[in-house]
Amino acid sequence: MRITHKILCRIFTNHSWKCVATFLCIAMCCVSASALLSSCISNAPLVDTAIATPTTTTAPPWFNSEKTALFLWIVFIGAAVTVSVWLAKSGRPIRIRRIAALEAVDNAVGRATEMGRSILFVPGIQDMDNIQTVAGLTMLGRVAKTAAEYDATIEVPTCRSLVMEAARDTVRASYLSAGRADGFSADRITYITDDQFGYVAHVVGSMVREKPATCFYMGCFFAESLIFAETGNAIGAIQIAGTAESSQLPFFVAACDYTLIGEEFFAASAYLSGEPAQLGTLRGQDVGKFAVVVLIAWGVLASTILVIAPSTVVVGWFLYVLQKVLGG
Amino acid sequence: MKRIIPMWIAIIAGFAMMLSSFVPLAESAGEMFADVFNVVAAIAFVLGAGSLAKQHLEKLSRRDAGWGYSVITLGSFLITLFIGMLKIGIHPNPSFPQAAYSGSNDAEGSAWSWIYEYMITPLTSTMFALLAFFVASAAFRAFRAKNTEAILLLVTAFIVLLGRTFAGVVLTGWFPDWASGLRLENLSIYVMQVFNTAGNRAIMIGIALGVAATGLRILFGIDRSWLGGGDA
Amino acid sequence: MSAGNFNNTNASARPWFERLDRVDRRWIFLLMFLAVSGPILWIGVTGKTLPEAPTLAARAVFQEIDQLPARSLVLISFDYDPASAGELQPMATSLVRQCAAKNLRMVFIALWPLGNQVAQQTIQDVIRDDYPALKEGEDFVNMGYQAGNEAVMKLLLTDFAKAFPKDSRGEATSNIPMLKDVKMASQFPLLISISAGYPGSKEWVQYVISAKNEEMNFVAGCTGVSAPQLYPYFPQQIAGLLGAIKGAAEYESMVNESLAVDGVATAPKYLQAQRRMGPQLVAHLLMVGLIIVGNVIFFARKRRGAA
Amino acid sequence: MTRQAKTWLVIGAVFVALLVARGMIGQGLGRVYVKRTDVTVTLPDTAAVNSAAAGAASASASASTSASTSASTSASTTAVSAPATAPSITSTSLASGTTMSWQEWKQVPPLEFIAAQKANPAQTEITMSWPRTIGLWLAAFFTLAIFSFLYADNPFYKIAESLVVGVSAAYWGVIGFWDTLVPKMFGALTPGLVKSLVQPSLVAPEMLQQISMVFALILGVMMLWRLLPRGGWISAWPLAFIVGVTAGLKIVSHVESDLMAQAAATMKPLVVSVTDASGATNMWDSWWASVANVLLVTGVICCLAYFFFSVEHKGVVGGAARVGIWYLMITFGASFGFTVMGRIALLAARVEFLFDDWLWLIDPNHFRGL
Repeated sequence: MRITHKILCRIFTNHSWKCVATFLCIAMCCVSASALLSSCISNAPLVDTAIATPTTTTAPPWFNSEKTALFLWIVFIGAAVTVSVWLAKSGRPIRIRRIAALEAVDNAVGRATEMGRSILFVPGIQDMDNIQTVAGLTMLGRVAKTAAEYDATIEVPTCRSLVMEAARDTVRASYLSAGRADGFSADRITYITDDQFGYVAHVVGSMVREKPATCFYMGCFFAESLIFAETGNAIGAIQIAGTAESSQLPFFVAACDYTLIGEEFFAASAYLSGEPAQLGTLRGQDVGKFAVVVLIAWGVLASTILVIAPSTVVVGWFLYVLQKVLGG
Repeated sequence: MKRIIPMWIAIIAGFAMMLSSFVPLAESAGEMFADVFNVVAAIAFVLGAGSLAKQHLEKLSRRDAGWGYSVITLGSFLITLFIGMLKIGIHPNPSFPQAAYSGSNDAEGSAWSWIYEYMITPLTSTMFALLAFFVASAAFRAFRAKNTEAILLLVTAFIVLLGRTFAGVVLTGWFPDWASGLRLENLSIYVMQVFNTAGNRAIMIGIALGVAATGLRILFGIDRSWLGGGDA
Repeated sequence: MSAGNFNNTNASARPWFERLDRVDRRWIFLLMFLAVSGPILWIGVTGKTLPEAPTLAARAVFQEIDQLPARSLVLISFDYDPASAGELQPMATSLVRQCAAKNLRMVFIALWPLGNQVAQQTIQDVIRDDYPALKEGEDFVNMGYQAGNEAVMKLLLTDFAKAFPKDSRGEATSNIPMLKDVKMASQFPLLISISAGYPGSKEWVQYVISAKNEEMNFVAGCTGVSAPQLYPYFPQQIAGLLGAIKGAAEYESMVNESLAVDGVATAPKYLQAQRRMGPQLVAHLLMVGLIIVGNVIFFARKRRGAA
Repeated sequence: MTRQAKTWLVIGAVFVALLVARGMIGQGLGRVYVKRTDVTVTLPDTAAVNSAAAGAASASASASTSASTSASTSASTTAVSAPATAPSITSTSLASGTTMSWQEWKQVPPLEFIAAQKANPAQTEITMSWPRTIGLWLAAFFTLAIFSFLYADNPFYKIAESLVVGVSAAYWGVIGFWDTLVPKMFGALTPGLVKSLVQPSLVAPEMLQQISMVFALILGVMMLWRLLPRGGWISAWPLAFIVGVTAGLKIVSHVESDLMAQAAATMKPLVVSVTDASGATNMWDSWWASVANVLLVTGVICCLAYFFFSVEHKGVVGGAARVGIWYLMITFGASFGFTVMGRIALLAARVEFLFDDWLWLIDPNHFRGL
């Protein structure tokens, strides 16, 4: 097992990474081309699929041709991320714009040490099957490492048993990698209750009593966002929040010092790590975004021309974009 | 080794799940996982309960300040658990009287529904209701016209707040028909359908890409901080 | 000029706007409490409510239900818990009332663990109390709660009985008369979801409605906080939308008007939403007032700072 | 004592005085009435094997019937006397065809009690329920205790907090057991047991379901391994599995529903012509619809520009990003305004509980015929 791992790690970390990435890209392109081809054959004139009668040939059991576009998108994003990571690893400098909220993390942790108070980290109120919780925990890993280096205590009340266990593993390893294994105490990472407002009652109660110097809210939040943020504000804590729940963003924006909005939240862990490979994934995200912008512009243009002068070619283009590239 | 195996479990499971979405035969894998996850989470409750009991028992044995509150927490936890797990005082379902535990805990008049109605409901919904106070203080403090962004935030909030009550009708209801689009209630819907839709769409597209990149970082083994720390 | 400059000065020596700016937030809390409790007392004693002018989204909900032929099947999902009942219960009550009055066959489901209880309560308040002729199993049935969130929704599309193998009484789905011919969700011409978050209306759109938009119509009722995310789907995927208590009040007034009997006052339980619009109005005005005061302070301070 | 503290003391005193005055005058407050109904069921033939239930249940029923003849019957009989008897349900076996009966208490408005008393002062069908009345007062106490947190942290809030943590943690544990573990896991692995004890209508599990539940059980046991002194590291495996699967699933679902669907929905024509009923183009509406589309498309693209990480926010991108922030702020303002509405409704519901159910100050539902 160890040998296999070593080989794979070597592939992922050394120069042979380039070969693997190239191979992956070629493989992905081949697969997507064949998938596209098969979908083209199965419902031949591309443009007229909407009115064409469904063909009687059944889809191959190994691939759902209705999801070709989705598959291509994932392959595209995967390839964009892979190539960006490859470029980053091969030493090409990556410039990432400043994200104020993340620049503030070190200071916020340092402030807690100076004041001799604790740091509160709330990893959201959802379970491990929510990707925001996973993103929150990766962020916890970074914050806990900084806290271990600064010798600050970090309290993590959790709303789910599994999150508690995962958070304990994460923080333990962070202390270990910071060389302060002795500073770790599992008792600071506790399970409170699965109930949303039971959890809130406890967390705000202990906030008022223990007055943490810094509060992090990173994960999936619902109504409790403002209760936390206002209580934190009342006790004068520095507050940094991050969530992808767009309904809660206004409250964090209004009541916290710094807020990571949507995508920034997912980028946080990579940004803080400073590792080229991780920063490379951010570039990959940007490539995806650029593609979306171009597609939207294309679609808008096509549909506008369609309204002004309905010409067959443009109709064809427009339908092609919608049906094939966006699966609409 | 302790870190390598989990990493590969995650990588294999993740790619398998991703591919399963495209294979017609395996499309229900996601649903099956939801079931498996719910069961694992329910079993893991034992760990949460253990942590809860441990923290409060420790407080109790150390006679920490406020240990009396720990007694309340532990006592109410154990009593509720006892009543609920054993379905204390629950009659069998009239359709299946032969099955002793066929009755539902929620039956009116049971001890369980008493706990629900007179403890959980008032406590949690009052906690929820505190938000009404906090929105007021947050609006007072944070909605100040410091710069363009803040002005936009507060003007929009203003329009929606007024447009969603009778006050909007009183203030702008007299606008003539050709200017009905400027009536507060219509303006607030216009804001919702145009600006709010645009903002939310962009946030959603960004989140989708963020989720994809985060997922790929995990599945490529680039980000291992969820396993704790940086490198294995 | 920062607030910190005033730390050492005597409280009474501070200019008025500084004192107002540093007002203890507890006074704001008290104002909010009075703004809500005053109108409740007043409306509770006098029984008067404010008139409602239904907006497009609420009218659409009414029409969607109104246009269905009698005995149509309606799937009603209770995706909220008692914590959000203050906001959603009035619309749930009115929705069930309109369906019952139209003699539609209602199938209740819950994707939130506590949704079953609120569904049960609504059935009691509306169907059993006011439409006692409707029979459980033939005219309406409560399938109770199923764990699994979106997974349940997807399963509903292919196999109803597998998603909900039994109803809340414990009766197997195959034995329920009204569900005999129901194989999948798309056989319901109308889906109603009353939701407070995840899983809720947004997931219904993503997993069910986007796949079956031709066969099924969808109307949603939601809390204020989730309304902004649902407006983008209106009116394409969501045919009608009730946003928060305001939407509930508009819809409630329409249902009441359509079912009004001359000389008989509407039962007070069907006026819940309209009663709640009173405190809503005063509290919103308070919020607006607070924002204005906050800005007056801001500008007064800016002028003083510049002077 | 500061001036402010004194003011609050006065405000508090006024509230207490009003409360006391309320208790002295009027037709009382904070009572819950219940109506008794008798439930009788006949055991089916097949029941004789393992059930049980009947003997004990009828015992409990008879206990409550005898109690109901005395003056203060209430739901307490079900809630309190039944616990003592319910566990004994298991051992008695009985002949088929036996009936079992018990009583249920349903809450009724005070109006019904007054009417029933008027008709027959000696009736025992509708009575005041002590447990529920006490519950109501407790609920009022908890409501006020949580509200008291707005003033400052205090012992009442701490009591409420400790209680809600303990009760709700157990509550969700129980829900997890009865609603997830029993039907899903035990229902798949030990269907006979579940069928006979809990859910006679259980559908026989499929093979695949059983395999997945065995797998879930193994993962669950691995999780619990942590509690043992050695080998706790193995609990990282199920966690890794969950994280991996979540990542895999969410990539696909987010790209599908958020990225593709939202991008496709944004491809709107910048010029729209709206025709009215007669078929003529309505210039005014067309203009507005076109403006809306232009604003929408611009907004989405500008907001996306804001999210670019690898490009400095300068020049064209910077300008677009700035407009993007404006859009985001408008979005947040609108969300805030909408949410306020819901939050106030929640507070109104709690205040109604205090004024209506507890203090009987108002009677919007005509439960007391005020």
